[in-house]
Amino acid sequence: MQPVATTFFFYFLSAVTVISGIAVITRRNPVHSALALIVALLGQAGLYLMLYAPFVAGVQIILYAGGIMVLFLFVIMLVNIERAQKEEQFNKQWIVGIVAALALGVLFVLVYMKGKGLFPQTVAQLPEGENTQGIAMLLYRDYMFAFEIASLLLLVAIIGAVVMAKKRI
Amino acid sequence: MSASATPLAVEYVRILPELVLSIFGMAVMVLDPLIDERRNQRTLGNIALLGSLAAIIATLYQSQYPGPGFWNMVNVDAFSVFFHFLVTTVTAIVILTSYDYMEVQQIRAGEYYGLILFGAVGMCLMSSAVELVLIFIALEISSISTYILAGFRRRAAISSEASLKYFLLGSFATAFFLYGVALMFGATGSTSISVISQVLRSGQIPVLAYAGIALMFVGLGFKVAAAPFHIWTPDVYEGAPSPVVGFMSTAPKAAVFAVLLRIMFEANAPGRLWLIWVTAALSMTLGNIGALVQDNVKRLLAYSSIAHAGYLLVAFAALPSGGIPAAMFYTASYAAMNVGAFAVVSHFASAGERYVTLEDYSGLGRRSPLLAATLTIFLLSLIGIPITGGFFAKFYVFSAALQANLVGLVIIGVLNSAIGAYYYLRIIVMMYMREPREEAPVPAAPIGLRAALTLTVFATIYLGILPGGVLEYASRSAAELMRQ
Amino acid sequence: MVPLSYYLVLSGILFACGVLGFLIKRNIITIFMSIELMLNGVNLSFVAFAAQWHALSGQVFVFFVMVVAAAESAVGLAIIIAVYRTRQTLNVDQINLLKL
Amino acid sequence: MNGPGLNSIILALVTFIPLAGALLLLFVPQRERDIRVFSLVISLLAFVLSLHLPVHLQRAQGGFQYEVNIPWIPTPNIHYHMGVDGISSWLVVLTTFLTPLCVLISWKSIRERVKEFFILLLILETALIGVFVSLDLFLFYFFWEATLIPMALLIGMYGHGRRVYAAVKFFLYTMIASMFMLAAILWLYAKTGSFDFVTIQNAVRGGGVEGFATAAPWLFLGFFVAFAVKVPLFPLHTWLPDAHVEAPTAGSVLLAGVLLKMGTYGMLRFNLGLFPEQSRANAGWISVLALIGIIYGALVALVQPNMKKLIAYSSISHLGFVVLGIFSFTQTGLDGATFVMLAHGVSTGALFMLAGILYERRHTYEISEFGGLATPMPRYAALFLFIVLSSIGLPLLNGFVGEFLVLSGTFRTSALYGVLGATGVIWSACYLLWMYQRVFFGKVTHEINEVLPDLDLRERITLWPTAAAALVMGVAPLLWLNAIDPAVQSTLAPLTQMASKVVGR
Amino acid sequence: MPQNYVPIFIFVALIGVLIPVTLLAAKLVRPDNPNKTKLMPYECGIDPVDHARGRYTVRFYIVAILFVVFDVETIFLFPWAVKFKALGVFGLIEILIFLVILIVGYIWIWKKGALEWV
Repeated sequence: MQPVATTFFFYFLSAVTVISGIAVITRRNPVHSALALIVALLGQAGLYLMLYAPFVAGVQIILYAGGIMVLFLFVIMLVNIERAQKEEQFNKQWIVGIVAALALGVLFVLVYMKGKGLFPQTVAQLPEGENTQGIAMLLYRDYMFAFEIASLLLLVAIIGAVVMAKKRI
Repeated sequence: MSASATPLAVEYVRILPELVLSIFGMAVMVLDPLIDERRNQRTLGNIALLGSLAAIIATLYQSQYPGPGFWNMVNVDAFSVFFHFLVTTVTAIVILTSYDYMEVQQIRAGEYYGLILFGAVGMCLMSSAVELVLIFIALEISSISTYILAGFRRRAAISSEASLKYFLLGSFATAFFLYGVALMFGATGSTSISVISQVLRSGQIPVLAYAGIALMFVGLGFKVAAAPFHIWTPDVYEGAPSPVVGFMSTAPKAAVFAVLLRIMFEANAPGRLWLIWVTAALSMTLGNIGALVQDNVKRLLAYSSIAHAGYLLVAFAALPSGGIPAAMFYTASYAAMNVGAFAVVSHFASAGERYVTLEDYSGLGRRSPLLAATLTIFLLSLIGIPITGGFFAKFYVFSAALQANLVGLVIIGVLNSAIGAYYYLRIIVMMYMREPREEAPVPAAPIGLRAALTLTVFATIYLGILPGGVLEYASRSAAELMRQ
Repeated sequence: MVPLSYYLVLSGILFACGVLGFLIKRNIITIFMSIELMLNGVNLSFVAFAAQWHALSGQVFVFFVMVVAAAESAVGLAIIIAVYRTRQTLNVDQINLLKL
Repeated sequence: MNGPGLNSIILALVTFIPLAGALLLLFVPQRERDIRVFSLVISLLAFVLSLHLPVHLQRAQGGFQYEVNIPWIPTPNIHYHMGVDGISSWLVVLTTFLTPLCVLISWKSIRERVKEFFILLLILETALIGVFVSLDLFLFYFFWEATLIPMALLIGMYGHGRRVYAAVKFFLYTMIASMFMLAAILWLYAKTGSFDFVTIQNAVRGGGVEGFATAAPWLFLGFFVAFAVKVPLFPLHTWLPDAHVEAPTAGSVLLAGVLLKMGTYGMLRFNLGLFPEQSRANAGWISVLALIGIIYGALVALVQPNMKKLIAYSSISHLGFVVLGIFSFTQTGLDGATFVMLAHGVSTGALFMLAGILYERRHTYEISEFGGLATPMPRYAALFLFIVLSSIGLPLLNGFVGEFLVLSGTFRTSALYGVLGATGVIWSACYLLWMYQRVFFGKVTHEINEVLPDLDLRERITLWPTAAAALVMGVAPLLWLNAIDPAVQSTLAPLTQMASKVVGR
Repeated sequence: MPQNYVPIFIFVALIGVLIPVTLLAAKLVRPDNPNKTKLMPYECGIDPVDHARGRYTVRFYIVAILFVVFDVETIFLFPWAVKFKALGVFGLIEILIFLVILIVGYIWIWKKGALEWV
């Protein structure tokens, strides 16, 4: 059975992601850009689902949208944004920004044109039944050392955050 | 290496230094709130020092069991043992210098030592990891710990500003590095360097690999402060506490260069010559010109570290047989002289890092002759005067480049090191040939600093007089690296 | 079915958006958000390549990238608060004590 | 290697005794008298030992003697290779001869930081001797750089007025020029695989070095620029007057007496030794530069109000003679050049000592400040006249022998250069005698000059050896020329064959 | 697009429709004539001295960080829970090490006093 209208979902989700991505940059109020970012993250989670990566989509929603964006909103609340809004939004180097974005765009278009023949046209079916199980076996077997070191990374993050945030330690 | 479920006992030995460092780091961290106020600094410092010495011993012990570990994530060979030894010794020296820096600046924090040890774990791991995932996480650990360490002088506004700038540009660079890894993964289908090098050596190199390498180089270029991405270095080196700058300018730079060596040479990265040629020439010239106009010693040393990153990159442009040992020798000798120089700077700066400008250094030859003499030795080594390690480092790099007949690059390098002599000389002139501005004698060097300085001076002079041994070891590890 | 290269183009656009935001925005938190946007672009291309090579290792890598991004944002926002406490502003151009 | 025992270790002894002395000085207690006596003893010991070199030198044997060759660093295969031939043995003796005199001359003039002064002086002596004895290109470059730091510090810490400017200028001029020499040495090492002068010379002569023909002009220039700055040749000489005026007396004596000879020695040994056909090709414009140096130096010296600057410009013009002699590629020319090197070292060293003595009394070098000094200081005036005559080139004194040989050599290659060079002798007579007349003859112009004390015992002891050396070198030059002649013969050998090939005679 | 996600999409679509409709409907229906006094925030009679959005203290932020870090920790547990039988004892040791390291972090925070709600 051929899935009903996947291309529609792809265009819908990528449109959502790209528009909210641009909104993140252009909005004056940091809260608005934070919300736009959350929408972009959710759109991206949908794209992961389309690429047969349900576990990663789940983690994206829980961790990114749920964790990091909460942190962002907390910090935005902490910093009074009235003064921030009155200040001029774009600093002077917007020419540099445009040039850099164009350069990157040209690079990606070049890569895309050259690499066209490289990729199979359609995305092969992948049994996403045991996706998480597959990742689990990989994560706790082949990448075991990276997993242990990640705990150390979290420890450093805790220390760093508390040391910098508290007034007097 | 076991295909079975659990790794063999010998594989735990292959990550022994990292284990020792993290255990000691955690011990220091947990003990900090438990011990009472006053004695806390000294005891934590001692524990941290003990940890780094234990790590050095662990490295030596580990060097007898070369081979891959943990499903080919980590590979211990002469190359990684060299960098392990370098990083752990630099950590030990930095801990020695920051004993008294802490008391003088009244920064009361046990986490300082914990973060240095955790940073050292990240850097050691970077040199022995052969899997891009592990390299990425190790890079992150070392960067995050250096971001926090950079902002440790909490009362000074420029310190938190320095850590902010370092953080923003650092994570920007990590994103580029990641995008490079993604494209490399797309081109070769795996993230382990040995598989990548097989794919790249075998068939026609996919076009994605070129873009991947370029982006990875951009990302790592930020971390190593090579030219087009060096804007953050002067500000961060000025704002951060001096021992941290000594740590930041040598250990992570050496580890990132180890990763670059593996990626560029072991993975036989395609089309790398013009990329490195441009970056090396740019960073040498910008570093030197920038340093000419500085009057703050820390900013001056920041620009000089950009210039030295340029000299190091010259070794990358050379052939692997000559280039790798030259680069390894350069990181070792640069680490010795730079840590020493910043140790002396941290002592002269005294409370609140007041005396940092060139004028404050006038007449130092008279006020504290011993420290001024050691700083002169480090500066002479940075210039590249024969009996010091700096000379042989530049010598090997330039002769390696000459063998790959990159004559243009060598000429730029030679000219730059000539210009470089001028701004190092200004400090020596200030110290010896100017009258001291205020007569207050500089406090005598405490035990910790004295030990650190003797170590670094010995290393600089040893590399200057008998460099044969170290270079021999480096070329053996280079041969090993290239055989895979 | 949607060809894989479309995903790559999308991730390229997201990455370019992030870079643009990083360079032109003035408020530090928005700069930090554009870095998160860049990381998302990278994750998308990783998952796309993982699907193409049928290798789950790509998805594990994405998982680690997210973990690191979380740790980094925790630390980054702590630094932003430390800067805010000393300087009362989050405007990048005014934080210029460390000029040449 | 001629004979075991003393001969094999004599070079190591002579080079490193001053260094050992300097290190021992660190532990000598701070009393100034002991420091001065100790350094005097050390430098005299080095002098006595260095006398052994020319005495036991086998005249017949052309090559390097007392050779020591120990591998030092395996990887870029650097050897601790030292050896001496006729020319460099006498230059070593010149260095060890001048250093005790420097110690004596700065007995009273150096007041504070005495220990550092003598440590720097002894380290400088080691570096200078090292330059003349080392046969391994790397070792040569190492000592060449090592002379920079003590000399710069001496000028910078103990000089007068604008000493920092002069020290920095001195350091940078030499440092940047020697970078080119380093590049040339690197190239040679990259192609021949060794640093040893002898092996490189054979490889070059054998023609085995690939790509040598194309790179030779650049390599020649690389070496030549570094030596030209040291000589100093005309366009690159601006650092010398500043360095001399600001340097302390002992510093100027060593600077003029020995450091300048490092440049000419380098040209003789490396430029001629490694690139015979290049030196012949470039001989034209180099001789022109030397001639300009002679005449320009003399003319500028004529108008100098400051005595020390006058002597500095005189040494520029005398060194012009040396370069002229070297690039005349004739046996007599090269003999003369080496002899002028030795003679100039003795007489200009003495001139700077005399100026220093005057500075100790009146703390100024301005000639206008002095007038009619002959009446209060007769002995000083007599000695001053003797040295002036020797540096002008009065027959029976050392100046004449050297200049005569150089001019006769230059005449043989091209008469025009010979004539122009000869005018240099006249010019030197003019400015030195005119200066002497203004300072010593006539009645005493300033009243405080009347009461100036004459030479005391210590000053006499420092000056008499130089006067005696000047006389002996003038009367019996063969003592020196017998050693110099065979060495010059071996350096000239490739040039003469090449010349015969070219000219066919 | 695998079919078994269709229910999720229907759910999302429903939310997307329901919330804006309810808000819009209320807005259209209620009377709306604002004047200055009505818009002032009600502070039981005392006139307000500062704008509504007062500054949060840092304590909230520290709790937020710890939430994120331990959130990541639970996500690491999630795949382990799915396959812990296949991973066996070795998997258990792995997770224990992971948890011990983070508990060390927790003890440090606790002793540091970051959790006090002073």
